[in-house]
Amino acid sequence: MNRKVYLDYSATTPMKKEVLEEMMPYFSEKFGNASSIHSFGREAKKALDIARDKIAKAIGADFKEIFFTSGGSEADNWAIKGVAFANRDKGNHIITSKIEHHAVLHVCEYLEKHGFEVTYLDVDEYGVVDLEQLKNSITDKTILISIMFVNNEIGTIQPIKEIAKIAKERGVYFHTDAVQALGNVPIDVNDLGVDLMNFSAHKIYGPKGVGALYIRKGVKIHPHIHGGAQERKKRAGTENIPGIVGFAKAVELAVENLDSHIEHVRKLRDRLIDGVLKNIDYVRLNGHPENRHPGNANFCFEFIEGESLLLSLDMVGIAGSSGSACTSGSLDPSHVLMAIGLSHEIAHGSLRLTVGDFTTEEDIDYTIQQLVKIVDRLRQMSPLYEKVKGGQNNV
Amino acid sequence: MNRKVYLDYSATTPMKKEVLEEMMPYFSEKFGNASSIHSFGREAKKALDIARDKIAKAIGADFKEIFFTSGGSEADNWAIKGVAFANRDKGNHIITSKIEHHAVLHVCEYLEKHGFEVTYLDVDEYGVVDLEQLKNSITDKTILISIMFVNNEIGTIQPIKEIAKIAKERGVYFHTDAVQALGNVPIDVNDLGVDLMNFSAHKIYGPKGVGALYIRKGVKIHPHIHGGAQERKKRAGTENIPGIVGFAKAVELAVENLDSHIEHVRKLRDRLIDGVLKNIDYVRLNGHPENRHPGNANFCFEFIEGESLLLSLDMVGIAGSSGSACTSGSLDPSHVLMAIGLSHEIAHGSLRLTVGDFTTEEDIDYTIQQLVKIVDRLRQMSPLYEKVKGGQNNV
Amino acid sequence: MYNEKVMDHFMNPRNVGEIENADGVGQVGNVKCGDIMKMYLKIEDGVIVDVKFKTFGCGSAIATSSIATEMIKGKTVEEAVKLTNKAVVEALEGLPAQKVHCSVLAEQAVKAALYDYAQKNNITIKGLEDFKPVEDVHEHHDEDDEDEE
Ligand SMILES: Cc1ncc(COP(=O)(O)O)c(C=O)c1O
Ligand SMILES: Cc1ncc(COP(=O)(O)O)c(C=O)c1O
Ligand code: FES
Ligand code: FES
Repeated sequence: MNRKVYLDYSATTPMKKEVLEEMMPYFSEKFGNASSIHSFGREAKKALDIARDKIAKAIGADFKEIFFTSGGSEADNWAIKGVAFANRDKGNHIITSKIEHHAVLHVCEYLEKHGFEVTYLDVDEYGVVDLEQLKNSITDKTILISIMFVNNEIGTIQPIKEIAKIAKERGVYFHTDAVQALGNVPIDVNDLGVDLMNFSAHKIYGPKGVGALYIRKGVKIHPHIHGGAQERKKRAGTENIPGIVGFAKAVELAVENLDSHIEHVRKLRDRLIDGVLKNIDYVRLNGHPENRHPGNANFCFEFIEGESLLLSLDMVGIAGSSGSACTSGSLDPSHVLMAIGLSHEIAHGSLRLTVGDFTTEEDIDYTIQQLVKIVDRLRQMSPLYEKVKGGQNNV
Repeated sequence: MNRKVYLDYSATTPMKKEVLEEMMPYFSEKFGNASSIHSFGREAKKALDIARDKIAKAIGADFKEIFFTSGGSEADNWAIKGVAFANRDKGNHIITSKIEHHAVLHVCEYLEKHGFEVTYLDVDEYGVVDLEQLKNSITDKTILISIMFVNNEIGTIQPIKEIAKIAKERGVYFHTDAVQALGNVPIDVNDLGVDLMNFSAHKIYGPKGVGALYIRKGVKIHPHIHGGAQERKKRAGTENIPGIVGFAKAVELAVENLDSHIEHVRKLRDRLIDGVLKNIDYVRLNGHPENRHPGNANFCFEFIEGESLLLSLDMVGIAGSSGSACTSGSLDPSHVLMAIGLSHEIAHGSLRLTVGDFTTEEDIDYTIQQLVKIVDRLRQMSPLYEKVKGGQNNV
Repeated sequence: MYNEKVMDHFMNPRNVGEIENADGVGQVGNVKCGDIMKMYLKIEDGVIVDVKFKTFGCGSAIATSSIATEMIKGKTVEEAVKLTNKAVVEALEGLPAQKVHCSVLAEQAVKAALYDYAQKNNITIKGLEDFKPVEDVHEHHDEDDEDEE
């Protein structure tokens, strides 16, 4: 069995050819340190400026509002810790949601140990935050709201514009983790009205180890890495020029091809969802039926457990995920699925399949066909399924 | 004038062919997320494990003691803040030196604002820390000593083993910034007896945006980036597999070729120093005469100013630096040159030329020849030189 | 993450199913991970002549159930009671650290089925005197949380 079907584009993506081509000159020829004043340095600085400019333009931001980081997690950490500590004199209250990425949740838990109070907003059955609860949670101690744009597990898109409006009215900074949004929904920081927004290159066919934080001009935030004067003295460290150049190219491609990308992945994703729901019983689609990441499908298959499902898929060459990649080492059921009200048992049978630019119709059909077989095999082994189907499933 | 001579290897290095070759498969084919359990993820995880193992072996550390970061600055920040906050209950005193990299000094200044006390040790005229002063500075509040291995401006090598012994005797953690040491001096963490040590890939012909922190087993340190379970839950973020693989290859090459590298750069560096001292008056070699980075030459040319010297060199294709690249935006004279006792005036005329694996004899001879002309030209313009040489230099 | 032997028992589990009118049935569950394991024993003259299992669980849970059934089949009740999770892990040639608890589930499922057999037949089995048929197995082995904040 040599067929390989990658359906884990929300975990990471292969780099596009055009991205690598753009990066190549910066490894060994134009290799200067962007802080050096000689020609090698200026060449690097120029590439850096162009990249920053491209990314700024792509999201309607100003050149000076884009700060490069080593990825999405670092940017989440910076945004939240940086704003929290810089505005400690104004208050110590932060509002976030129960379905954030761990790079937000674990930072909030850390801050709780350091004198901050955090409200974790509930979400409805589709994973949408409750705007009334948000409004009622804001106090005069609230300094930051952090709500993700697109959820990485169930794909649900939040009403970012509305949240930004509420935050603005109450004079509270608003950060949104847009790691899964970039390249999958249109983004304009001014139209949305957000104050901080972060991205990760490897989720949009760019290089791993690069990300960015958009910081609206005027936002009070602490520097993140102390040292050299890079990134306007807020994030020290020799700039990863090839990575940043590749990131900018990936953003450029993502924005240019946004419509065709969305159409492609949505069509295949819907084919997958239809095929699964039609051919398998006792399965539930998680996340919002319409307002969701165009490539995301998240199912719960009752009576079976996620890891054995993933392993079985892997044995036939299909790569999926149960929740986010970074928690796959953990035994707890997904905090996102718990937050939308699923029971432990059901949450355990979750499978995230995310479609991307290189996915084909054949990939989808093969996946549906294999899933039917695997789910059946695992259910035959399950003591839970037994109860439902009664004696008829005995061997 | 098309000749290009790069003599700024301490700022950054071009990536070696072998390094890029090693990285290539991980951009678009073996692109998995190392946290995913499917075959793409396992392939990435394997590459990550092998890389970690190579680097651990190269410095005599254990696999579990190597933590990847986005570079040298991040690792400095982590080491110092991480140990400081994790050991706050034991004490609030940190000892470092006046000639550390800004990624150490600015972190210490930050900590001073947050309840810590920092002693900045003096250095002698060669840039060596005073071990007696170190011993006398340790109190029962001291929790960390951070002294760099090899200075990035003047190349001086510190007595790391002696410092480690003192730290150990007094039960204080010892961190050393080894960014300039790796690949230029032999390193064995157990022989040296250090507790924390950090590196940066782009200084040793590896990729930009990757580094590592060695943390001896048992050292109490806070996690640095909260989020996913990567890097033993201490440094979240999807791992930069191509970068880490390239870093490991660069380390492997550096360790394998250590002797020939040292011989090559030392020979050329000495030729440069001899040529400059023989052909130019009123010039001073900074740093330790013997115990120094094999590729480092750092001069002060009296009566002229560093930036005009650099610009003039750049006009003839020679890339040098005045101090560290990341402070080139600054107007202050180098803190390192001030610490070794130079006057403002003299410190201002500093030039760092660092030789690397791709430097040739012709590069050196060309540089000496150009330097003679440039120094002469600038001195002819200098009112300070005028005074020394009397009327004979007037136009 | 799993070795070949584990994957073999996961993909081709031995003795899956149920036994009608089993002489002993045991079901255990693990609260932390939510996995459930059910064992059926056919016992003649104190010897386990047949064994089947059903498991709702991870790859390791399925593999440990499978190998555990192989290890006790044909054994006497007294021998089967001595099955330890350690022996199960060894038979599988190792499990990842965070998955060792799954083997505890297998040991407990066997014991629960034997306990059920003892109850039904009003006998006591040496080594099972203190056994409590709990549905929740708590044992957990977390790898390296040494010095977390
Ligand atoms: C001694 C020393 N420490 C730290 C750094 C920072 O490393 P990086 O540029 O990888 O952040 C450098 C170089 O810039 C250095 O020379
Ligand atoms: C929503 C979200 N935020 C943050 C991250 C972290 O990004 P990175 O892996 O680049 O650190 C991810 C992906 O892992 C994500 O999906
Ligand atoms: S006169 Fe140019 S830096 Fe001061
Ligand atoms: S994870 Fe709990 S039984 Fe395997």
